[in-house]
Amino acid sequence: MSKPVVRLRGVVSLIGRFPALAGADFAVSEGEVVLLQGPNGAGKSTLLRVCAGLASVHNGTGEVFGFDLTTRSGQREVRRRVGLLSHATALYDELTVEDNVRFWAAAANADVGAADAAMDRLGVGGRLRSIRVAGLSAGQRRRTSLAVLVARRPMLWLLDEPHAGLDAEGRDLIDELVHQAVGQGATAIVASHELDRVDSLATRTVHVVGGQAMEVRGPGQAGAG
Amino acid sequence: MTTEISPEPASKTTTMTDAVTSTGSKVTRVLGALSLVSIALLLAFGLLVSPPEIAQGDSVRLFYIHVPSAIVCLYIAFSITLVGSIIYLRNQSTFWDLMAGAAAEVGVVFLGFTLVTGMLWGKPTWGTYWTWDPRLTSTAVSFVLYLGYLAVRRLDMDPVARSKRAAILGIISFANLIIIRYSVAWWRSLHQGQTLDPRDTQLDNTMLFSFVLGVLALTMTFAWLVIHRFRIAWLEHQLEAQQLELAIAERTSQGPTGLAHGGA
Amino acid sequence: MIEHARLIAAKDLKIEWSSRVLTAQVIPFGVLVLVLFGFGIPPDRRVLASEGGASRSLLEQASPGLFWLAVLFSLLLALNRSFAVEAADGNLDALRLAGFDPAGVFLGKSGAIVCELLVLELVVGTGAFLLYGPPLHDALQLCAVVVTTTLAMSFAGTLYGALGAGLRLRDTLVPLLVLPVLAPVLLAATRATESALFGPSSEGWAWVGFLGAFALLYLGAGILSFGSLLEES
Amino acid sequence: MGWEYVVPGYLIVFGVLAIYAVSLIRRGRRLSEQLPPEKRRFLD
Repeated sequence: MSKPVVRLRGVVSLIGRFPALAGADFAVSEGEVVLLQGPNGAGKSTLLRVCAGLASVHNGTGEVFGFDLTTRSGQREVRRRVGLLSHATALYDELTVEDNVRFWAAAANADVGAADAAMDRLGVGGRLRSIRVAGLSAGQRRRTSLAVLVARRPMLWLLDEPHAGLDAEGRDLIDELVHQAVGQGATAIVASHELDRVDSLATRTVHVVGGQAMEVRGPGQAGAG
Repeated sequence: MTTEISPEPASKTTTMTDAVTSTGSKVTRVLGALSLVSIALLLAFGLLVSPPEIAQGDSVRLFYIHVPSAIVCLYIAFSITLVGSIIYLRNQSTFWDLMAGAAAEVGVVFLGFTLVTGMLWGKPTWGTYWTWDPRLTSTAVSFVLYLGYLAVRRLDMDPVARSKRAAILGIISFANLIIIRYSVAWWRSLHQGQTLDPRDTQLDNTMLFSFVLGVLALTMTFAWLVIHRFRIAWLEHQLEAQQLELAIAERTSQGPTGLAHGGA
Repeated sequence: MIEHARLIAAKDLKIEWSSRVLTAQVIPFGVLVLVLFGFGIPPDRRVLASEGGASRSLLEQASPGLFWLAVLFSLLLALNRSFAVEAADGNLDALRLAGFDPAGVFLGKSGAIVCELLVLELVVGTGAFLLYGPPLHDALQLCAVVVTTTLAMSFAGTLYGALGAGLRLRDTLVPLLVLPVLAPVLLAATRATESALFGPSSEGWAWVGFLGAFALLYLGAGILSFGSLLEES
Repeated sequence: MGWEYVVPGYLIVFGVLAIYAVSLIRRGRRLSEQLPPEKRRFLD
């Protein structure tokens, strides 16, 4: 019933000469919401970047949606299908919220309507639309960045500490968005320290420690399925 | 790059086995000896045996190193860099990546020789160290061009991405080399004739012999230098790979223990 | 590819338009360089023009080269700016994730640089005419020189700018790489402009051809190599 | 005529060559001491 989305086997990935991932085994099936947990520097962000086709696989094998992560063409295919919310918001300071969202949406072949709807959904429509990103608060930047993600309608959501810097309302909104996306057939991997929030959302928890991923079967959480 | 490693595991093995600890080998020792002999001969013939030229006097002796070093860097060194870069882009061969870099570095040294001896020759011949002679001018620009290539090779970034960027640069730099020489020559030919063309020099047999000797000596020296430079790069590469393996092992060992703490 | 190029170029120009770096900083810089050349080269010194025995001021004689030098220095600023925008805040990653065609990114970024340079050349060129006062022998040829040189500089500049993209040393590395490469372009543009200003035109067209060939070469090189340059960090 | 340019030219070229060669040899020695012998394959 559940198709594999991510399959990593013994993946080593480097940041410069540091093995941020040192032999990670990790698998995610369609429709799952996987919570990544672990101390700082454990390799959560790199794991997400590998799944996004951004960080290169130095050793081991990896597939996302059946595309080989060890080849450049495979990485390119993967990149098109995922949405990554990282610590950086990836917005052009000089452009307005509207310009930013429309630019990134157009790049992903999403139409203008989707961009506008996403901005409204994230609460950066209306008055904020025509404000330059440089003039936004950190929370508003994050919402704009999320609007880009929503507008792109990725099949795999990769969220790195999505709740950081958001107010309660924003956090609820994220949970709602992930829920909705998964309901429509997407898959999500969320790295977070805020267990209480994600626990309700996640179908499974994976510990990332020392550049490796370890399955954890928490209470009330069945495995993949 | 190489100084910060801990030498424990490696130095143990070297003290136990009595292996040679140098980048030399039979081939390079023979090559080195031949280079030294030919350099000695070049010094003897170039400076003592061969006569001064009629028009240029003794400054013709600079030619015996000026022209050969130009030949070595422009025709041999940067061609190796070009070929190495192409092969690397095709099949990610570490050998050719490092070879391209080694040849470029030694090539830049020889390009510097070309520049210096050219200027020293220009002073007595043209009355000035620098003239806008097409060869001299384009050599100076090419010198900076390949300094840029070497700068990219030294960048502190992901090694694979760096090698790729360097390879692309190695290819377009060669194209640039040709463009620069061609355009500068065209520019000069349109504007003013050269006062004294190096090619017009009258060479007798001893002078010709000295010149051939120069080509031989510098080519062999170049080969010796490139082989050693390549081996250093190869060792550095091996050392990095070894450090990386250590780092991965160390990181892996953190895994289960870390989990035991975190999961408890 | 063309659609992606259009998107990127429009985005870059919009950023320039809203930040006004080009109009408020780069163009004034170019004009300032022109003025400073006047300090370095005595404006009253006169030289004999080659034919007819009429004399020109040294600045007038040198104006083509000085103009293109000013443009070249301004190009470095524009390039730096163009890639600084992408380096900020994870945008390079976002560009990779967006699924852009690398050739499209190259065309878009260099296209934006072409537009910026043309605006800059219009202002700085007018300044050069006013400050140095050269004659104009062949306006059509001058246009051809400006267009081909702008293309050559932008394509080569964008390629080398991407080579430095995402690196801490970008500020110093890119000029070191770009300047020797553009030395022939500067040479050709200066000669061609000389014949467009002072005549005769015949020699200038040959240099225009050279500039066009250079631009084409770098257009091809950029399209082919941008994938490797941009997609790996 | 010209000796005052020839001699510095030869000195510079062969001096730099000697320094460069010696520095390469020393770098090679230092590096190879840090590696086990089986890793010192030179592909020649």
